[in-house]
Amino acid sequence: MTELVKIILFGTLVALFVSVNALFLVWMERKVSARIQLRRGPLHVGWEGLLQTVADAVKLVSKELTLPKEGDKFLYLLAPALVFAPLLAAFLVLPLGPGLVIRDLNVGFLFVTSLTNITFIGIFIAGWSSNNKYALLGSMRAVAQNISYEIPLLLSTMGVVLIAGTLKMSGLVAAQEKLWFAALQPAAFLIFLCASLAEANRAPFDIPEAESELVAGFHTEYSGMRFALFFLGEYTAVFISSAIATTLFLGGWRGPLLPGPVWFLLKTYAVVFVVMWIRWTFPRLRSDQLMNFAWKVLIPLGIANVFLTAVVLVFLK
Amino acid sequence: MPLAETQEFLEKDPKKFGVGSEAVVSPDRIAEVARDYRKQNYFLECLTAVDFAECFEVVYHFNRWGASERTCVKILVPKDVNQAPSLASIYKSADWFEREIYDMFGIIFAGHPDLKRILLPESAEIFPLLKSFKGEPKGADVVQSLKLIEEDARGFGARLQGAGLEEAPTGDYYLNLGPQHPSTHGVLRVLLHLDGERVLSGEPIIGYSHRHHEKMMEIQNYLACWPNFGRMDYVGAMSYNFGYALLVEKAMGIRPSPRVEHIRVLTTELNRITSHLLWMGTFLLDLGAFTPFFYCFDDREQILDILEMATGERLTYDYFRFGGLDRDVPPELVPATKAFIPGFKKRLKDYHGLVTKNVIFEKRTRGLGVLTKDQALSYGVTGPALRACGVRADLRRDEPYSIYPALDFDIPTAKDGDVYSRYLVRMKEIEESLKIVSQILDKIPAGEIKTKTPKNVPRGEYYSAVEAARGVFSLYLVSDGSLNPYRLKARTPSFSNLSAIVEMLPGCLVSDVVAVLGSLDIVLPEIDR
Amino acid sequence: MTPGPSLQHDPKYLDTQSPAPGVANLFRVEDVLNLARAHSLWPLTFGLACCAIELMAGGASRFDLDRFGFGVFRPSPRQADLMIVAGTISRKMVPCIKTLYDQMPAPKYVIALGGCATAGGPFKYPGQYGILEGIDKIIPVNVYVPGCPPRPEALIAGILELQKQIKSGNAKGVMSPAAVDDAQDARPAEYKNAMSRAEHRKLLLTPPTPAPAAPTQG
Amino acid sequence: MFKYFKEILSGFWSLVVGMGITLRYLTKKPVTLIYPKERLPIKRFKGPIAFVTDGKTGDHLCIACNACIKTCPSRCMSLVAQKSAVDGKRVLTDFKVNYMLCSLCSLCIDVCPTDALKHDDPNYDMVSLTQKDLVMDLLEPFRAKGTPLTQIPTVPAAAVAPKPAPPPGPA
Repeated sequence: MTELVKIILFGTLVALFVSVNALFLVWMERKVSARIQLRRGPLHVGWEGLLQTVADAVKLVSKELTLPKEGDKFLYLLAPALVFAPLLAAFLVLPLGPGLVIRDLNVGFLFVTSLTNITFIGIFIAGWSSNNKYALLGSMRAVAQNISYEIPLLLSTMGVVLIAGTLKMSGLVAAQEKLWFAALQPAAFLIFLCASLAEANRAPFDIPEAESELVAGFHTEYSGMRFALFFLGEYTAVFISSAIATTLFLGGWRGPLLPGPVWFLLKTYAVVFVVMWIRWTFPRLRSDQLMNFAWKVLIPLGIANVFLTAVVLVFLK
Repeated sequence: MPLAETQEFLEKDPKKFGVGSEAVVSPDRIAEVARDYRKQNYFLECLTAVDFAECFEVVYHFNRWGASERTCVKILVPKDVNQAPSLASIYKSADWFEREIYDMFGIIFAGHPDLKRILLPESAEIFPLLKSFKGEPKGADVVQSLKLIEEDARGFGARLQGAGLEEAPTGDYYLNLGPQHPSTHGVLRVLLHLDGERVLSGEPIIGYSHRHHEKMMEIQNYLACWPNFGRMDYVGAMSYNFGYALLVEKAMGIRPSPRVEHIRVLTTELNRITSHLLWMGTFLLDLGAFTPFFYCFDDREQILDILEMATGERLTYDYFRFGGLDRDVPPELVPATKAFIPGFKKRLKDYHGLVTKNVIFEKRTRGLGVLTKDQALSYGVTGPALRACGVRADLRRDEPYSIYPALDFDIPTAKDGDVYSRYLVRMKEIEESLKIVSQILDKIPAGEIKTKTPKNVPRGEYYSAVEAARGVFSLYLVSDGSLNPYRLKARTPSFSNLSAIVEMLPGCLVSDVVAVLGSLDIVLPEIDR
Repeated sequence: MTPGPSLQHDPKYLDTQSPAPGVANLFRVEDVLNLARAHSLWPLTFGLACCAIELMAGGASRFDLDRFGFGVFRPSPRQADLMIVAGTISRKMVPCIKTLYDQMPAPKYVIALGGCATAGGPFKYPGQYGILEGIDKIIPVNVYVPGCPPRPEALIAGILELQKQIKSGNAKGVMSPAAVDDAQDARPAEYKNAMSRAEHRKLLLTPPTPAPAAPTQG
Repeated sequence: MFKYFKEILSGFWSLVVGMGITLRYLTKKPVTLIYPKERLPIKRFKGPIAFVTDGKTGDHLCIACNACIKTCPSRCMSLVAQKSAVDGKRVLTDFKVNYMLCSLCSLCIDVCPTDALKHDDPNYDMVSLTQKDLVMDLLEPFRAKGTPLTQIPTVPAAAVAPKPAPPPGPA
């Protein structure tokens, strides 16, 4: 019984956090981009435009929902949920603070990466079922990209896992008591950052929804709330990737003075800021260059990193 | 074939008429003449037609890169024959020019690969530039347009089938880029034949922004044509003002005062910078970099402030007048410009750091959309796109007008002819224009800004060309001595530049299509007129 | 857009003609929704001619449409709320605009930016063959922003006007199939007749050339 | 091998440089104009066409000579003049500018013999909910003020109004 209450409680909390967090992130993104671009960004709706994204969300809910006549309706309706649900589940294992984790699985890290990676199935289904050439092109790109970048993503973390000797998220945090893994494994950190950008379809790797090429990519045909779910999904994915980066490389919730969850959120938002900063600085890569980058740069470097780490660990023993 | 032996051969004064000689050849020999010119590295600058009572005159203007040596060759097409030989196999640029003439006059070009409407919808039944076309009855536009909604929808499917373009089960397919697409810079439609993401061929379909400039100018007096030149190429409108002013001033034989000349060059060069900045911003937007767009627009706003001081407008300038200007510049313009320049130079450095040297940008643009010199000649490509192929051709030097000969500036070139070269050339052109601006600022003499001018242009045929931001903008005027132009053809640079994209697209990916399209710097209303 | 412009009644195309969503017809809820809609107008990335540049300038740093929440330009009509018709509507483009409008989900709003989109602008003359004289002939328009081109400030003022309209709950666009009576004595167009080429050549080549007309102010 | 790493490093460095530039801009002051609150000082912008007000009489300067109407490229102006019942001179009774068609080219201002027209600079951000509001009556402010010129009685049978030429026949 208590178990059920706990599940419902945590479920509601996570859902609430996800929505508020996504709204905040969208606002933050718009503010950061605006300041980089010498603008003010949202300003007139609420204090500094804080309510802007709320207005956007309410509006999106109230919009008409369109349905492509020749598309696969069942899959079309399923896709947004398929993108969003795994991301919600990923919150299960994020260690927000000492002992503050819903389920500290002993394969926690594998669990979270595998969950974030299956979102591309939802993206592919969205593109396929829309019966739109731009959407299909976008979803094809998403599949190619996700399959390629899963490898460097996992490779880059292998070094960390080797040092920590555990896949448990709390164990990974605990292993960074003295030194962050970002300092021990700088190359791995950069590779992870690149790969997680690609996994979350963020610029400069945002080719599945490349606005200037594919109109709106895989969600070209989605309107209203369904589109909002993709939007929500994108920002939640960014948050989760940043949270993983924090846990793995930046010492998780560890920090002086402030309580754990605060440190955790601070660090995560700092990573999110970097992600945004990258987005608003660079042009987009081309799809074949994206693959080249993964296979010819990230994967060899990742393998080299794992190899070096292993050698050093053997010698230290 | 020596032209001097042909009928009606005339030596003309290039300073007044814009052409060195003029000749009429018989239609069956024009291909021979054109082949001759092609061998001597002339390009087909302009091809147009004029409707006379007894025949059509099809007018060819050939010109050379480097010091201009323009010649005009005409053929006479009797109304009952209504057919002329096509030059599309000799000059690729003739392809679109001939389609335009067919569209506007109904002249059939024998041997043309694909003679169909280019600017008007395919269901149109009119040939608007014929003198016998006296306009459509009032209210026709709504009915016509609503009819078009149905026809165009049906027409598209029919055209796919008619041209054998059905989607085959082999995996290749067709994709419409535009007319509403974030990266077509307006309302261009590119029909892409794709295999996966690889482009097999691409065909630009234009005319979605056709605004009947040429017919409009025929029914207006010379003065009333000014707004048209502010709106043809709204991004670099000052050069278009310049072109029209030069044409009419040459024909009337008037010279503006030095003050006017200086202000004209000053505003034109500032406008050229804004045009290049706008191009750069939108081009990078196509490549997925958002932020440079905002920096470019920030700089552009500052220049627009200066131009607004002078002209009172931000975009569609109607600033020049025959022999003068609309209004004088205020005294605060010079200090404002001087204050702007140092900050802008710093900003240019940031652009180089943010874009030019960026590894992603280089990878995306190097070796992409290569245009060879020969293709450029054949397609009549001009402007920065041509200079990126390594050709030092710029009418400000080759056919000096106004005070350009007295100014010190370079013509930047690059050698690869790819997207990156085009970017580099434009960036350097911004610096050169800035150089011109800073030279003029201190030297604007005092003087009158208005001149008394005659109301009409003496009977004759005049040609005038200027270097606009996108390439050679030229005007061909047939005057019958009355208050209105009899025929005023605007040869716009992007029209020819865009037609060359057919050569650059095959083998690209969809992402590259956008980059190539962006690198050409097209302005749709200028192409469609 | 998928292949080619399509018809609103094309049975094969996407169904866009469903009525406005019946999420809630309660008075208060509708008010809240309108408030949200008014502050979150996402325009369609879509430019036709000159005015589109001023539209871009409106989105750029100095004027920054994003301050009001109007800066989210969506390239897909499915996600847009506001169609800013910026520029001259050529007849070839009419079907595309109509299709785009139909593809936008309700509630949707239209701003006619500039003289051309309002009534044909400087390109209107008696007997013109190329343009549509005002977008309100095919789709309902909420706000007209005149000017050639209007300044970005005028665009912002236009959107703010639309915002007011939406908040008050009656953002009904107007269609005016018939043009407003323009000038009382619109000058007729002086269409010329074809001149004889032989005569033209003769006059051209015979000296002396005709004397220039009396000078006037240019 | 060396080249491979060099390329990666130089590429990486170029990205760092780019991020440095955007970070620098992040700390700069935005250039945004908070428009409805702040306005640019507009002095020479061409706003809609309006009548110049004579400093002495407070009246307009139009003599109804039709020069602007003949010149206007967009055919957006129209005027009606009637004979004065007092001295038989032409009196302006109606002057309309269809702002929807105007291209703001200032040609009418150029040709005006009495300099009666000007650009209404501050009125640059007008918007309208209907088309009718955009056909602007230039005499309206003078009528409202009741200036002398608007009060001259006129001969009702407006014989002097320019006759519209017959419309062109259909092609």
